[in-house]
Parts: sequence; structure tokens; C-alpha cells
Amino acid sequence: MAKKTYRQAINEAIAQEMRRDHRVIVMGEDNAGGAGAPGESDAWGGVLGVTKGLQPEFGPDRVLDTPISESAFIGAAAGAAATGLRPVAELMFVDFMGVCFDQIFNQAAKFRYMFGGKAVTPLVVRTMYGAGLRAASQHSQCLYPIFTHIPGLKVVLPSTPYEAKGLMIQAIRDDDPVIFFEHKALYDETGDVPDESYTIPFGEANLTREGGDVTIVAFGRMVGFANQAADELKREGIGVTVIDPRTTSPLDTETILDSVGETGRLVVVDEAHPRCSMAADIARLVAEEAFGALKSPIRTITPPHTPVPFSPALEDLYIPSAVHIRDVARSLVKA
Amino acid sequence: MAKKTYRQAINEAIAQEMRRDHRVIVMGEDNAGGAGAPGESDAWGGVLGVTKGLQPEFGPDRVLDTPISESAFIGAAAGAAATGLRPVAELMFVDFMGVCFDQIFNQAAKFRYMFGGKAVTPLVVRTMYGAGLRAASQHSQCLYPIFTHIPGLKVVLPSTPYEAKGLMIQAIRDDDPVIFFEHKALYDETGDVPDESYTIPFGEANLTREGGDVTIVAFGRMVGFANQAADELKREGIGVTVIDPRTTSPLDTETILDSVGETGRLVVVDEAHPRCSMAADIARLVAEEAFGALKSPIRTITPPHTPVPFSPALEDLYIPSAVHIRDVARSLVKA
Amino acid sequence: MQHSRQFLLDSYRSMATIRRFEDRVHDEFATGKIPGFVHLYAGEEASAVGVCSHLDDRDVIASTHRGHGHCIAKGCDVVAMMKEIYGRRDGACGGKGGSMHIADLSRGMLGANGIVGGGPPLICGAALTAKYLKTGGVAVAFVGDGGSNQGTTLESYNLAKVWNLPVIFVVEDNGYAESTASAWSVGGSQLGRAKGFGMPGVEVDGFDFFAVHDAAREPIERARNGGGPSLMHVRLTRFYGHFEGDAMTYRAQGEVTKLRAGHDSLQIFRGKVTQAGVLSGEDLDVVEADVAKLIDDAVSRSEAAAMPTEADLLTDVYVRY
Amino acid sequence: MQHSRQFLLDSYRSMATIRRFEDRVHDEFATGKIPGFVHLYAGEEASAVGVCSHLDDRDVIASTHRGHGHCIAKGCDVVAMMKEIYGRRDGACGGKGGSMHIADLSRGMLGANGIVGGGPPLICGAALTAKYLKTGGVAVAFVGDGGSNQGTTLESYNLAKVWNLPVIFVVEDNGYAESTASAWSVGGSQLGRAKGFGMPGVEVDGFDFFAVHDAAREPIERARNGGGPSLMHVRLTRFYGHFEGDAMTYRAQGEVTKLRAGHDSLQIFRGKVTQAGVLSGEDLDVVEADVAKLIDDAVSRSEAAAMPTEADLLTDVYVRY
Ligand SMILES: Cc1ncc(C[n+]2csc(CCOP(=O)(O)OP(=O)(O)O)c2C)c(N)n1
Ligand SMILES: Cc1ncc(C[n+]2csc(CCOP(=O)(O)OP(=O)(O)O)c2C)c(N)n1
Ligand SMILES: [Mg+2]
Ligand SMILES: [Mg+2]
Repeated sequence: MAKKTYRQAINEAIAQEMRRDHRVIVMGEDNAGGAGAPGESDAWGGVLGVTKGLQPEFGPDRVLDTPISESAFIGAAAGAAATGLRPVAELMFVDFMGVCFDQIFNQAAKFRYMFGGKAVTPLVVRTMYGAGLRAASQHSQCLYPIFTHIPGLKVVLPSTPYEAKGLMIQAIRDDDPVIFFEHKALYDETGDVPDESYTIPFGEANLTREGGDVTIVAFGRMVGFANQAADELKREGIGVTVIDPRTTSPLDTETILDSVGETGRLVVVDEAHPRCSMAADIARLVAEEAFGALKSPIRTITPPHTPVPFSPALEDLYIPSAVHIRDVARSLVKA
Repeated sequence: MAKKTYRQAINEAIAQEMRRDHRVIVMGEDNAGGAGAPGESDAWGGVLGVTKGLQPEFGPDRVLDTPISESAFIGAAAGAAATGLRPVAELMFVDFMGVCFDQIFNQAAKFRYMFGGKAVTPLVVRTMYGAGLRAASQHSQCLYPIFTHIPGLKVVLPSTPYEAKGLMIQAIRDDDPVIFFEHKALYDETGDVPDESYTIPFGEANLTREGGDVTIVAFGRMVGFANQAADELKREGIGVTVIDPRTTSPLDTETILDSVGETGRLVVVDEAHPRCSMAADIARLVAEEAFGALKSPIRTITPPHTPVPFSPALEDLYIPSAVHIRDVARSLVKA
Repeated sequence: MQHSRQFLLDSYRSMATIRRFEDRVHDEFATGKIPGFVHLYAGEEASAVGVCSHLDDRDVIASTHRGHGHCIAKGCDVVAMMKEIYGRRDGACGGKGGSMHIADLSRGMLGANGIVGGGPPLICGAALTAKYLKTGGVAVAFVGDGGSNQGTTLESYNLAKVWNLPVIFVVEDNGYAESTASAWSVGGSQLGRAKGFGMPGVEVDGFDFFAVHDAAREPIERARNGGGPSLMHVRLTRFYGHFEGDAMTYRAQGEVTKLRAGHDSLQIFRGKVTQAGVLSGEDLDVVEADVAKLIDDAVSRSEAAAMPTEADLLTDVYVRY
Repeated sequence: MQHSRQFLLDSYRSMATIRRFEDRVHDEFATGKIPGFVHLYAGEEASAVGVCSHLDDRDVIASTHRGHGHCIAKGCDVVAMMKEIYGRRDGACGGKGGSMHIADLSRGMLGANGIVGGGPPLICGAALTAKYLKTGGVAVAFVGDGGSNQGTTLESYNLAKVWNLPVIFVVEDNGYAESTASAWSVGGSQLGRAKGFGMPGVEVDGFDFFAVHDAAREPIERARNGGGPSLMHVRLTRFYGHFEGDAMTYRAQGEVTKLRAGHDSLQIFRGKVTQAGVLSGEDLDVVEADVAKLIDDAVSRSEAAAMPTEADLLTDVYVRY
């Protein structure tokens, strides 16, 4: 199978869906780039190049650059979705949600409910998240717990190029508003990605490792770290199941509960802020619905309750590490 | 002691602080009301009358009406706080956070951290939340889990007139940005409120009922419901401790853990949406840090994962009830 | 008067329906039968109807918290609306939305909106759909004077201009945002802002259906023909409070009485068409009587209609979850 | 030329410091020594210095993601800034903020800002403080052409007008927002918008320190004297990419070379003051040499400075928690 980067996988998914359905359009700041400028068009293809090449193929009617007006254009994407198009709009960094959240959480997310089931809003909001690029407090947040909190939204967190493509195609075909989180530190990761189109259903977790002693649930970039931890522990003779839920809303509760039912031990790894997080959400699930299976306390691994620091020295301490995951998982089993 | 409403308690707290410190100012849409209009000034005193009377006493330089521009005026409050004032700004309904969240979570909340500890931002954002007034999906949300998620913010949820006054005075004197949640269905509730000024420290939970069989942690309006449930269960011979954390950030973890250490059973009641909620947050705390004490699964009581419905018939089903709390708590003890 | 009898009868019917609907909701609210936050459009009828009388099924509108009038003007079912306001199961939104969220996408009505400034971005999207699919449709965002200060609205002016979208922004300036005067809260002017964003703008007497209808023609035609967005500044008043329960102490003594006497859009319409001899007073009385029956019927059917039940609590959140 | 030698030397020093600082950050970034997202102000010096040369300790500015120049012009410590960009423990923000968040409240510098449009609301607050405490201070928000389309900025225009705040909005129009041309993204015009919100506006050649300084006088004086907000539309360019790493393929061939040759604010300043005979070329060379030493020193001290440690990870979130 062809090796592709996470970035390429997303680009390919969007391109394939645009070929398939002319109602799919793309919009965002510099998504092509060079609007009105004297040099090259498609000059950027998005700030980190994810949408590069789409405008040359599909034209400026389908790949729209925007002013820096997130409320207006994310709202426009919602309005276009409710009236017949299938927009893929980019909120460049999820950190910018604060200037446009209303259009996402009070408008797109609630149309269907407020209108008594009579609206369909096939909107995809692509957004970058996560720490690791020394991008500091306003360009490094995760914030997916906030979107997960909101009924009416679906929230997707691909952890590999393969998931990125299949989940993006699903997101575009999905009839509900989907927030698609792209971890900026994963864009250059490569992996096997089929050339043909495929979908990964929402609400179906992926078991990336299987073992009987402890369950690790991890999200996004943390899945890779959990896998590393699991591989080390395997060499030590400790069997680890790693669950990548792939979507936080809907959430595949069954797979998590089944696994904890077998292992009796749970570690949750979440790069988001700790309070009211996915770590807490999964802990709640298991403490309420698989309590009887638990052999030991649930352990959550998150950054501390602080903004994301700029300095590399601090950021490296801030982000959960594979070593820390390994140590916590081991301590549960050895306890 | 004088009986006062929750509304009066908040008003009195603000007035007393304004008398004490001329740097305290108030701003918000129609907080006085009648700006530029031909009729009475102080015509509204806020949409539900909470700030009524402040402008007549303190003048229009200290009680400012605003255009409908939440980003601009909440941001202005943050900027004023960082430069020497102590603003109490009103975000009328917390549901409107989506048009101005950036100024709260990326600006006010992060100044101190991003600026290396050199900023002080004594900002209070007052906001109305909660269901029960048939105000429908965009005027009934809780959303405090979103604010609790953000490092740098403090989040306050007074459950009675007494707490409302003491917590508001603390909020105004506090040197960090505080989001002060006022439940709209509590404004007319009355209770004993001293005339003199007093503060209730943040991060100190209140035990509203004490009993040895089960711990109920409840927030805001849910505290009253939990008390009702506890009183009924007491008559049945079941001892219930009800904990009102009063602030979700900082959170008094010790009181919760101690209580569960004694009762071995936990019910959390949260009016917010269930995913990544305070219910989940408390469940995480206990499943991780008091697991050994637990005799039974943690139970969380929240509304379902849907927007808030308009129809009274649905809204009444949507909001957690005292009866449901009682039944769940009883079932834990009887299990 | 170059309008056909039918057009005039339809327009009057629409305005009278709004008025009667709102007057009745006001009365029923006072008896405690209607729950929630209710904002009435009575007094502003000429704006909604003057604009929407240019529109057809290709066209989409977005409304505000004060949405009943826009809904009726765009052809939403009045009985379904009333049932919705009563929170009934077969209301326009199954009882889930209520007054502030009535919508009918099949009629090009993209929803009332509880968020001030919520509609303009959405309407840019509806306009984009029309433009992209080349339907010939236009999109109209109704905004209040208060809503004209919301950043979402201002951004939308720019986006509509930059994308050259078929949008008409109709700023309904009723003098107040809640209790705050628009003379105080609006820096500069609505037309100055339109110009500042590169849009044509027009100011119009919103008490006069014919003035609004005439003023709307050019912006709508321009939008249909690819000429981009425009702004209309419509000056009018609301006869009731901001919401039901508002004592209106911020208004001048006798303000509403005076406006009702001299600036009633129905009276003005009546005066013009009867004076022009196109319709008689009796023609209009027949319409009024019809409308009265319609509204009576809507209320009694609403009162009789069933509430939603527990089975409805979890539905309509997602298409599929 | 009615300016004193000292004023001219100071102004040139400030501009030269910005230029040298940015050129050096550019070079060090290329070697991989500087982490993160870095946006350089080189080419725009005359704007920051032209405006800030009117300001004193009572006054507050808010900046953008392209903040180094504004910081230097407002008197922030250059060594502390460089250390911050290097992520060092004794940087201006303890290494926690980085390039996009340098601030010094003691100098009236309310922060660079990673959020486009983040500054204008905050500056309304700083202006409110000045007005309320009657300090005589003014508040200046620097905004990019791209940032001029953000709703937060547009709302701030209105709030400043309605509250009659001592604010100057300085729209630094360098022709691009990232790769998008301002000619495309800005519907209408900056001055038209100012007018639309009821503010005086002035357009100015941002390559010419004297033009900026002169144009800023009246708005700042008006603000100090209670005359409310104004807007300046400053036309200028950036010599480097949007951020370090930008290949700038959206610019015309040779665009930057041409601008560097004909529109270099330092050269223009040099030409004017030497021609007027107020300063000699040697006077300015001395300043340049001084500045070069300062920047060399800043870099070597930054490289030598210690990184923050685990003990710093949890601090500075709250005053008290
Ligand atoms: C974002 C937001 N802010 C505030 C409100 C509260 N609110 C509802 S209506 C209203 C006044 C709106 O005034 P205007 O736009 O003039 O419309 P009108 O009520 O006069 O029709 C306000 C402040 C809201 N619903 N949404
Ligand atoms: C709210 C928000 N949207 C988008 C961005 C990403 N972004 C950073 S700088 C920039 C361009 C800003 O252009 P302009 O305001 O003209 O300033 P310049 O970079 O030209 O100085 C963009 C889009 C951001 N930081 N914040
Ligand atoms: Mg109004
Ligand atoms: Mg620019």
C-alpha cells in the first residue's frame, strides 16, 4: 500500500469527495492562498499546506479563500450546509474558536433539534490542534472536550494517516455537523493509506494493541505514545490493550467497557486540559458502567491545569509522554 | 437575619463593593437601561433586574450600558482589569459566550501565564445560566464545564442567596478572572443574607446535609434538589451528605474525597450536558483518588445529550429532578 | 398605483396576519398560556412584507429573536407557528424550538434566532448556495439596530462584499435594542457603514409598505443579477415591549400611543390603496375577517394540540448517531 | 524640520533597533535556534515608531502577532524580548509567552496577540481605565489589514465611539494577510469604515516616519482631550514573509527587492534628516553601531541564558488558586 503523510491523506480524501459530489466545497483563510495577490495563486494551500492543489483542480468557485472573519465564513458554511451544499470549512487553529463558536455550537449544532428534526446540516469544520510546535498558549490547545460537550456535534480525532483519510471521507458524507481535529504535530507522519476511497464509521473504536493486563484509552497524537508504551510493556511481559476511540462524539463505549471488563485496569491519556476533559469523560463511563470489573483505581494522564507554555523546555514537560504512560500502566499492573 | 432574594443578594454585594472600592465598575447590555432613550434612566437594571439601582447610586461613569458587542465590551472589561480597574461585566446569558469567548479564554484567562506572571486581571464576568424558564436551546444552557476546562479562569456557581452574596464579594476582591454563574431560576429564591459584607472563599465546599450512607455532589440549582432528596431519604433512614462545591475551579477535592471515604458511595448531579461535564470531572476525581473507598459504582445524574427543549413538557423531563436523585441515591444504598 | 389587486390583497393579508397573530400572542401570554421569551413584531409589518413580497421559493431569509413577522411574510404555516409557540408536539419545530426558533427550510425560512447577529453569517451561506448552484435566488438577513453592532453582522457585510454574494441586509431600526436607544448605540450610521464596506445602501420609511417594497426592488434585483450585496436601513417601531413583560419605562410618555395613531403600517396601507381606489375598505375588511378566523383557529387548535412526550426527548439531535 | 536632534536620534534608534532585531531573528531562526511561529516587523518600523513617539507612560498600546516592533517602539527591554523569543527563563515572559505574547504592562505594552483582532477590545478597556481614572492617557490598537475584517475589531470601533474613548486604531496595511491581498479582502475602505462608525480617519504613507508622526498628532491629541477615537490607515510593507518559512510566492517577482530599494523607512528617514542638515550620516552611523552592539549582546546573552525548569511548569496561572 502507498505510504502517505497525514497531510496527504486528508488532502486526498477531500479531493476524492470533491470529484464525487459537486456539492462539496472548501473554504478557509488562505486555503488556496494568494487571493488578489500579484504572485502565484494556490500560493499556500492552507497555512500548513493541507488543501494545496485543490483550487487548481476544482477552481475558485469550489475552493474559496476568505477574509479573517471566522464568524462570517464558518457561519456561511453552516448556512450553505443547511441549504444544500456540503462545505468543508477550515478554522485554522482550534484556538480561534472563541471568535466564532456561536455559529458552531448555537447554530449548526442545534438547527436540527431547534427546527424539530427538519434540518440537515452536512458541515465539516476542519481544525488544527495540539501542542508540540512551540506555538505557545494561543496556538497549541486541544479543546475537543468543549466540542464533545455540545449535543448536535460530532467530533473526530484521527491518530494516523489511515484514519485521517477514512474519517474525513466519512465526515464529508455524514449528514451532521462534524468537527475534524487535525493534530499539527502529525501532519508529516507517514503510514499506509489506500489510494481508493474508503470510510471509517464514527463511533467505532480501533484496537491498536491487544493485551490482557491493562486498557489504555488514548486520543489523537496520544495513541502513538500509548502504542510505544504498550510495546515496551509487552517486552516486560505486560499485556496492554490500546483503544483509539477515533471519535469522541459519538463514543464507542462498548469497546471500552468490554476491554476494561477483561483487563480490570484503565489508563486514559488525553492531551487536553485536565478539567472536564475526555480523560474525565472516560473515567466517568467506566466508574459508572464497569465499576465491578475494576481491580484498581482509574488513572488519567493529562497535562497540568495550565496554559500551554512556549519554551521548548516547558512544553516538553507539559505534553504527556510515552515514558509516563508506560510507568503509570506498569504501576497499575504491579500494584 | 434579613431574608433576601438571590437577585438582591447579588445586587447588594456589588453595591457594597462599589462603595468600598472606586475601581469597581459595572458594565453590560441594559445594565442600567434606557441609554439615549427618552424615558426613564435605570429603566431595566439588567434584563432580569439584578443591577437595578446601581446607576442611580454610582452614576453612569461606573455603571455603563453597552452596545450589543460582547467581544468588544467583555474584552474592554479584561483590558480595564489588566490596567487597574476591577470591572464586573455582564454576559447576559452564558449561551452568548460563542460571540466573545476569545476575550475570556485566550485573553483574560491567559494574560498572567503568557506574560510570565506579571499581569493581574481582576475581572468578574457575571452570567445567567440554566434551564427551567422555557427559554429554549439558546437561552438555557449551563456551559460551566467549558469555563472550568480553561486554566486561568475561576468558576463560581452560587446555589443560594447567602452564597451568592459572599461569593460575589470574593469574586470582586479576587485578583484572577472569575466567571460568576447566576441560575436564572434561582433569582426569586429567598434566604438569610446578612446585611454586612462577608466573603466566602473559593475552593471551599459547603456541606448542606450530613449523613453516612451516600455522598451527593451537586452544583448550582441542583443543590436544592439534592437537599430535598436527602431530606426524604433521611426520613427513610438513609443518611446523605450533600456537598455543594460552590466553585468548580478551584475545586475543593479534599471535602469530596473525605466524604466518599466515609460513605463509600457517590452520586453527582450536574445540570450541564453530560459529556465532559462536571459530573464526569467529579467521577474522575473519585475513581482515581478514592477508588479504594468506593462500595458501589459512581452514579451521575445529568440531562440527556440533547439541546435544551422549549416545550414545558419536555423541559421538565430534561432537567434532573429531586425524585430522580432520591431514587438513584437510594438504589446505591439498597444495592 | 401599478400593483395588481391580488398583490395588494396578498400583501395586506400578510401584514394583517402578522398584526393579528402578535396581538393575540400578546393577549394569550398575559393569561399565562404561553411560556418562555416572546418578542412581538407588531408595528413592523411593512418591513417584513415589503421585502418578502419580492421573494419566491428560490430565496432564503434569516430572522432574529423577533421572528414571527418574517416567518409569516415568507409563507410559514401560521397554525404550525402558533402550535410551536404553545410548545405543542405538532408545532413547526415539534415544540422543541419555541418562539425564538421557528423555521421552515422548505419555505426558505432559515430560522428565527436567539442570538443577536446570528443570522447574517448564515445568510451569507444561503447566498453562497444560491450563487454556486445558480438558482437565481437571493438571501435576506433581517437584523435589528442592536444587532447591527454585533461583530458577526459586520463581518458578514464584508464577506458578502468580498465574495460578491446575493445578500440584502435589512436593518430594522425600531429605535431600541431592549431598552437602549439606537441613537445612542449605533456609532456613525447604517448607510455610512454600508458605504464603508463598499455596499450600496438605502434608507426607508418602514411604516409604509409601498416605500419598503419600492426600496427593496433595486437591491434584490441587483443581487439576483450578480451585483452583490446591499443594505437597507428601515426605520420603524415596535408597538409592544422588547419582550412580553417589558414595562417600557425607557420610552417617552405616550410614545406608543402616538405611533399607533400616526404610524400604523396597516392604516397607512389602507389609506393609500383606498385613496388610489384600487381596493375598497370592504375588500380589506374581508381580509381582516378571514385573518381573524385563521388566528382564532390557530389558537384553539394550539390549545387542543398534544404536548410532546418522553418519546420525543431524545430525538432530532442528529440525523444518525 | 522642527524636531530636536535628540528626538530624531531617539526615533532613529528605535527604528534601527527594530530593523536590526528583526534581521537578526530572521538569521537565527534560519539556523534553527529560535523555535515557534515568528512574524517579523522589518519594513514597518516607521509606523510603530511614528505613532509611539507621541506616547508616554500614561499611554497603552495593544499589538498583534507581529509585535516586536511595537514592543521596541513602546520601550520594552530588548534583551528581555530576545530572551523570550529564545524561550529563556529570564525572558520578558519567563519563556512562557514567546514571540507572539511579549508584553510589558509596566511600559504600557498590553501584549502582542496570537489572535487576529484580539487587541482592539482590550485597548478599549485600557482607554476606559485612562478615561475613568482621568490619567490623560490614550490607548492605541495596532491592527493589520487582515485584522480589520475581524468582528472584534469592528465592534471595537463602535464601542470606542459610543463610549467616546481615547483610542487610536492604527490599521497597518502591509498589503497582505498571510498570502491574501488586502485589496481583495477588505470590502470598502479603511477610511470609509472609520466614517461609517463616526470616527475621523486619516491615510498615511507608512514608509515615512515623519508622515506617520505628523498624521498621528491630531488623533492622539483629540483622544487626550476627550474627543474620542480615530483611525489611521497606514500603508506599508513587510520585508519578510508572513512568518519565518513563508516562501512568499504570492508576491510579485522582485516586489520585495523593489520595496527595499525605494521604500525603506530607515533610508527615507536618513535622507530627510541629512538633507535637512539636522543630523549627519555619521550621527546615524553611530546609532546603528550602538544598536548592532545591543542586538549582538541580546543574542549572546539569550543563547547563554538558562531555560525554565520543571519548577516553573505550574506557576503564573493564577495570582492565588
Ligand atoms: C449575542 C446576544 N447578545 C444579547 C442578546 C440579548 N438580546 C436579545 S434581543 C436584544 C436586543 C436586540 O435589539 P435589536 O437588534 O435592535 O432588535 P429588536 O429587539 O429591537 O427587534 C438583546 C440585547 C442576545 N440574544 N444575543
Ligand atoms: C482569529 C484568528 N484568525 C486567524 C489567525 C491566523 N493568522 C495569523 S496572522 C494572520 C494574518 C494577519 O494579517 P494582517 O492582520 O494583515 O497582519 P500582518 O500579518 O499582515 O501583519 C492570520 C490569518 C489568527 N491568528 N487569529
Ligand atoms: Mg431594535
Ligand atoms: Mg497585513
